[in-house]
Amino acid sequence: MLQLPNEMLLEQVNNGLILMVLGMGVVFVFLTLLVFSTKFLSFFLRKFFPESAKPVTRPLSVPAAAPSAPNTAGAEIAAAIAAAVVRSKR
Amino acid sequence: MLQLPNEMLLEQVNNGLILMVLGMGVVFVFLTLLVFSTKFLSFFLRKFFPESAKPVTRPLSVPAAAPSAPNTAGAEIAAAIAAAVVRSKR
Amino acid sequence: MLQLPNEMLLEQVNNGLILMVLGMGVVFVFLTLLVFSTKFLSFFLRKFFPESAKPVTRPLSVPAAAPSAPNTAGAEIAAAIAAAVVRSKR
Amino acid sequence: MIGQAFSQLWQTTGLVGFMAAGGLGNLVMILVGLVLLYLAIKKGFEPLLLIPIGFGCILANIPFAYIAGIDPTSAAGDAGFIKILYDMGIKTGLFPILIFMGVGAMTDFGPLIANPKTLLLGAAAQLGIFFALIGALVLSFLPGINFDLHAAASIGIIGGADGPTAIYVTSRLAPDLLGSIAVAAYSYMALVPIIQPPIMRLLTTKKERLIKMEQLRPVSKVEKIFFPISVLTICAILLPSATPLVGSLMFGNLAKECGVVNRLSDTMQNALMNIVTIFLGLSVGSKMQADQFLNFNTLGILALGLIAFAFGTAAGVLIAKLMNKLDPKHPVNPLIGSAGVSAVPMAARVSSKVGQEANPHNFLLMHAMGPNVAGVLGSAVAAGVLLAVVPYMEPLVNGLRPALAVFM
Amino acid sequence: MIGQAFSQLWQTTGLVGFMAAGGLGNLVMILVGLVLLYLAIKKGFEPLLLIPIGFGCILANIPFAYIAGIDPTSAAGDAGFIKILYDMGIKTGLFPILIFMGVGAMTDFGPLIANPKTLLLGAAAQLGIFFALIGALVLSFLPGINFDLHAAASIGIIGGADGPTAIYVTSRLAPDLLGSIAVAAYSYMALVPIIQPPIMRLLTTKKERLIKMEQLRPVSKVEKIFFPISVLTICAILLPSATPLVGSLMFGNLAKECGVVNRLSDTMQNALMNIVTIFLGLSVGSKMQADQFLNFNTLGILALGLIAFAFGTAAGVLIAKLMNKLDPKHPVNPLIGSAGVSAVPMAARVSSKVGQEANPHNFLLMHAMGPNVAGVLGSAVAAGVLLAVVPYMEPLVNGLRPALAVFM
Amino acid sequence: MIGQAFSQLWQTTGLVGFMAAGGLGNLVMILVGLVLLYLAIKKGFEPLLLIPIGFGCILANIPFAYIAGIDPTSAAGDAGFIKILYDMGIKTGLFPILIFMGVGAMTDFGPLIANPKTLLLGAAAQLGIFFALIGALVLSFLPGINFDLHAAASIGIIGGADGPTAIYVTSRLAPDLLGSIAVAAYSYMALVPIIQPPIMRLLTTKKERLIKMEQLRPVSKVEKIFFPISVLTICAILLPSATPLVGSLMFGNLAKECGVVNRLSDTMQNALMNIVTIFLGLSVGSKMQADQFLNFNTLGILALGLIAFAFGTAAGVLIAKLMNKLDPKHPVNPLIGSAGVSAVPMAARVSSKVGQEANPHNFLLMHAMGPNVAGVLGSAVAAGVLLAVVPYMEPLVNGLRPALAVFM
Ligand code: NA
Ligand code: NA
Ligand code: NA
Repeated sequence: MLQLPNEMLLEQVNNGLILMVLGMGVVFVFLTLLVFSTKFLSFFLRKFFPESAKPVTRPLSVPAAAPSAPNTAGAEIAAAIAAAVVRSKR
Repeated sequence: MLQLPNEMLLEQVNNGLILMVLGMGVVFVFLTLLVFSTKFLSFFLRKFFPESAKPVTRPLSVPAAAPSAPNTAGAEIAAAIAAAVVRSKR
Repeated sequence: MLQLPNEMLLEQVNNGLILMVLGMGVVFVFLTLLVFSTKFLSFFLRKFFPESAKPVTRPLSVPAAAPSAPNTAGAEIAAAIAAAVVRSKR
Repeated sequence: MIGQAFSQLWQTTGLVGFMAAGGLGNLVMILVGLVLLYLAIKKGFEPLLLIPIGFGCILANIPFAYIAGIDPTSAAGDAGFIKILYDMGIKTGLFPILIFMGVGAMTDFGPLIANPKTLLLGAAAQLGIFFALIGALVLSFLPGINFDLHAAASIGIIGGADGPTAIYVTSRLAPDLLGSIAVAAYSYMALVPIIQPPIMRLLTTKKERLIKMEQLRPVSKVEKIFFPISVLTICAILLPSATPLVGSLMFGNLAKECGVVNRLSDTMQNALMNIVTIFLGLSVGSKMQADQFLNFNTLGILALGLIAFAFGTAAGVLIAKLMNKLDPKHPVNPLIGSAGVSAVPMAARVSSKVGQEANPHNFLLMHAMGPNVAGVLGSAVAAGVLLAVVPYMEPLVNGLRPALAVFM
Repeated sequence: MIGQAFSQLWQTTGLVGFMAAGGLGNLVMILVGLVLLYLAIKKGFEPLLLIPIGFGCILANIPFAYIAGIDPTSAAGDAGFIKILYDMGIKTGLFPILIFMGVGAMTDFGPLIANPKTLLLGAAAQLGIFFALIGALVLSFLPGINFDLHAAASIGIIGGADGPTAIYVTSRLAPDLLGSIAVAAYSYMALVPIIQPPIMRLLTTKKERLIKMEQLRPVSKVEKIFFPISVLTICAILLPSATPLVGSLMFGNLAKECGVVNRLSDTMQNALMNIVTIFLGLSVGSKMQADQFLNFNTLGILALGLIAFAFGTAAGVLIAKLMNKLDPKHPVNPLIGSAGVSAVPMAARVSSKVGQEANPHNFLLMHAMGPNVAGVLGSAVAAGVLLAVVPYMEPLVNGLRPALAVFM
Repeated sequence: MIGQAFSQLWQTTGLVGFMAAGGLGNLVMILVGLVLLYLAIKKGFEPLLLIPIGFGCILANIPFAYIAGIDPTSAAGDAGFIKILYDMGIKTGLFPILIFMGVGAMTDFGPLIANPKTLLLGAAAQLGIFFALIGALVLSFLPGINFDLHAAASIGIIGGADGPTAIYVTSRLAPDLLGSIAVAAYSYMALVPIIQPPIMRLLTTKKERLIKMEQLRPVSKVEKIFFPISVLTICAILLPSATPLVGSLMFGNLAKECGVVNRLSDTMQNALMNIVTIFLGLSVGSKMQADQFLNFNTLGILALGLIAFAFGTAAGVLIAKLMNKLDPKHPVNPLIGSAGVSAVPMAARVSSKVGQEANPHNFLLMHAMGPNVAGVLGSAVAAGVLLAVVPYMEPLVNGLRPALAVFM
């Protein structure tokens, strides 16, 4: 396998640095905007729909009810079983 | 957007009227045939398979067991839950 | 429909006989190898993983737990119901 | 360098996209998608379909995302995921057929078998389809509205009050109108409890609304098994063009009623149906693109859809009254006639509810299920006629169809 | 005008279609489809497959509906929905592979691991495959019947008594015969309780039928995990052409036995398998088109399928007797030999039932499950040989294959 | 004749195949596949993905089986079943999108809504992506390793610790590396409990690890319904290239939270997700072909993946410490910062476990779920930037990209 000439590799690293600045910049701008929009939305919704602000999740008291994503078997299966049991008991 | 000339539009309306006559005609012929075939079939089957004429559906007494189609959430979900519960209780 | 000339048909039968010899030969070689590999594997695994040799299947005592394949309705449905019930009881 | 890259990124933001030509239309369509989500979630309008449709509409209208199209900047011509789903199941007609299989596996034709003459109520209610069809052609005299026969037939089918049938016919005859027609169909189905009662009350007397019907006889299993086969037989003999729809409906129903393949009928009703519903909804929603949706044609479609529902309802009620004239010994409560428009099971519930307003002890629900499922068959038959005749009729206008493209 | 349109509609009715050339054949095939539905529903013959196959056959034979073909009158070349399913999963071989995954996830190889020598019974029973293959070639001497090597190999595989294997091989070697071969395979599997017992009784003595076998030892989880891997290893070394079938079977089995991906193995056995079964059945049934089904070849296939089952059964029983001669210390009840034909779990149940006729306290079911699942492996291996050698062998006949088309 | 046929069969055995050129590589890859199965089954490493991937790797490397390619000996150009699956869902990008829908339907954004500033932890942890990206470009100075910008971006995304995102990006930018990148991503996700704790302990003081956080406030249903819509809105405005990923995630989440389409969200989480997981795993595994996997690039990818995880973890922890400096009134336990890498819910559990080492009564799990799901969003956003900028950036290098092919 041949090797790329060094100036091209440097050019690539340069591009990589640009990507890092741009990428982390956008990630932070995006998620910061999301922080504010979420705060605003929560404020707004709790003000205008106070009746619906009944606790849907009781996070700390039910630590087992952790969200789960596809990259874990245990949690998913547990959740699935839990859901099945709940369903079957209705 | 240009406008179609009136004679073409009239031609189209004419075609539409033909479609209505044909369409309603076929719908009525089809469903009328089905009325007779269903009556005949029921007569025939109840005569020759009287043993199997045990009540499978008790329509009026179980009004909740309404058939459901995909264009309604409530009924389907209710049916699904009912089915799940029945299954889980077996 | 025309008929193939006899010499071709004979040629085909000849090919068929070759296929039979080859085919049954390979089937027997394959499954005989599998007999030995399974015996060896069982011997090896039971020697080195004796702790895991707890009875997972109790074949004769549970004759109803027959494996099932897609070409039978009854067994599958029974299995599915059994599984559903087991699940719902957990 | 970083400036160039930043400018490249900036050029593809939605901010720039919404400002560009057509961007405002996209913004409006995203709002329409949000309204659909609101109606589905808050008002309970057919949420199983309107949530995927609304979300598909939003995704399809995001500039530079090409979720429902082909990315023009990619060398490989990458198609967005909703375009892949659309090509897989709407263009080919596969998704509505699979939905119909599931509907068949969910439908109980028992009330229809017990009282077959209610089939005629389901026939009459199809009049709405053809009124709307002619209405569309008449509306085309207005400037700014142009519907050819293909479009008018697709609009008419809204009056079938049956989602998969409407989508199947439209995908075959006028795919450009898919978004507005599907939205109209599902919206009016959801609005059945509002649209139908005034018409029903207007056309019936208090005495008629009080009619008690004889209790339905029990229907045997063997009758239920033979029914789908006899429907398919008649359809094959009379109207092959309706057999894809009717055949898949009857396949699902036979799988349900025969009792020996419950695992298949369960799958048709659940896993398969849900998967297809998700894919179909997103795909249909993606056809709500600004340039095809934001025009007078869409307003026309919405108006005609309402006409279709109203006339279908009226025709069902009136024919029930006629049947009472002809056969006064076995009276039919005309309120169940309105259920003939389909919109299963909503329309049957409306019949029952209006009936109970007159007499709280009069249970019409099961009686109304007969015309209700008959309406599904009736719309499929009407669809078959349209699919068979319209493509042949259009070129009759002196080979006009290619020329029409200029005006549309 | 209305006359023209009415005549257009009339020209496409099934009435006209059934009268036209080929229409009678369609009618006969629809009756065949109805017979399949009858056998499935009333007689319980493999309903999970025969109901979709029968319905697919009916739909494919409706004139002018083009449900399993391309509509010649549509400008866009619209394909019917069963044709779409066929192209998606049968032409590509995907559906039988996915079914095999589900079968693997349902199969317990425990009895086989506990008593590996029963694998040889599953090997012997494949003789039926090759007997039927040669029988097909010999039958071709009769006028009106012509099977080339591809066709004969596909016919032979009926003797494998395993639906997905038969469909996979036939879709690769002789897709034209798919309908009749699949129907023969599933019908004879359903008929196993009628075909096998007389042969089993004929070839065994009362004393042999009374043989009690030692109780099977328990099999550990780790043995069950290693088994699919060792089967795949041997298959990869000896016969790569069988690895699509054997590999998907073993993937499903590993998913089941490893115990850590139960949600995947559940899906393989249920949602995925049911969806594929519906699609596969309809697609296979759609190959029962009059012009390809109503000929002497089909009669030949039905006769040869019976021969295949009978000889496979006999070979399984006889080799069991031979094993008893060679190893009298660990006697094998020869009745379990017949289970080597596959037809899981029907054939194993037949072994058990015939055994209990001789001694009601002799439980052979679990012993018969060994050769039964071995038969699945054996047929997959035989299929691999056919797939590897037949395409290469045919051109050996002096480049004859293209010419053969003339005669077929 | 029989000799010829036998020799034909012999020429296609795996024995011959493994001896031929490239056969040894296949053998090694099969062993790698077996190691993956071992890790998945015995060690519990992400079995839902690694079992299909490992099995796909084995099947794809069987000589002459062409399960993940096109059979060169077949006249019709038959494609193997894994190739069909790959073309259907990986090449098109459909499978990772559908998985993301299911993930959305499983994810509870409640903890994030209750404490939105934890979103910043999920932002910081994406630093690992860009460190690994630059690392890949720097590594290319070594002889034997060559990564262009497309490859480097795909490698970087391993640091996103999110399988579907990694597969989606790699399938779009560098499909040749799909096997090694997917394996690295899932392996390191499984190794999170080993990789993260030392880094977390190194960067925090005992006192910091003891920080107790305020209990999360309850979050209302309406907030949960509006959240996915607001995320999608911001994404559409700022970064349309991320909307396929973010949009499908939010569609699934809305289906879950709205509460009116539970049958759809159940299907997204179960039947549909499981089917797609099986197909995706086999397809991804099939890209582990010897000639593309057995080289120094793969070693480089494995090393860089580790770097990505380590730096992401560190960045998450450090920014949490910074936040405590800036806003000391609402202290954040820096241990939850590491959960920002995604790897849901493994990384959140690690935070909780390390926290309980310091104080067994300090329950961090729910607090860590906030940054954990924020990490999923963060990686999708980073992926959007890469997808938008990289294809445009490469040709900037003097139209170099075509020439690069010579060196790769
Ligand atoms: Na209707
Ligand atoms: Na077999
Ligand atoms: Na991440």
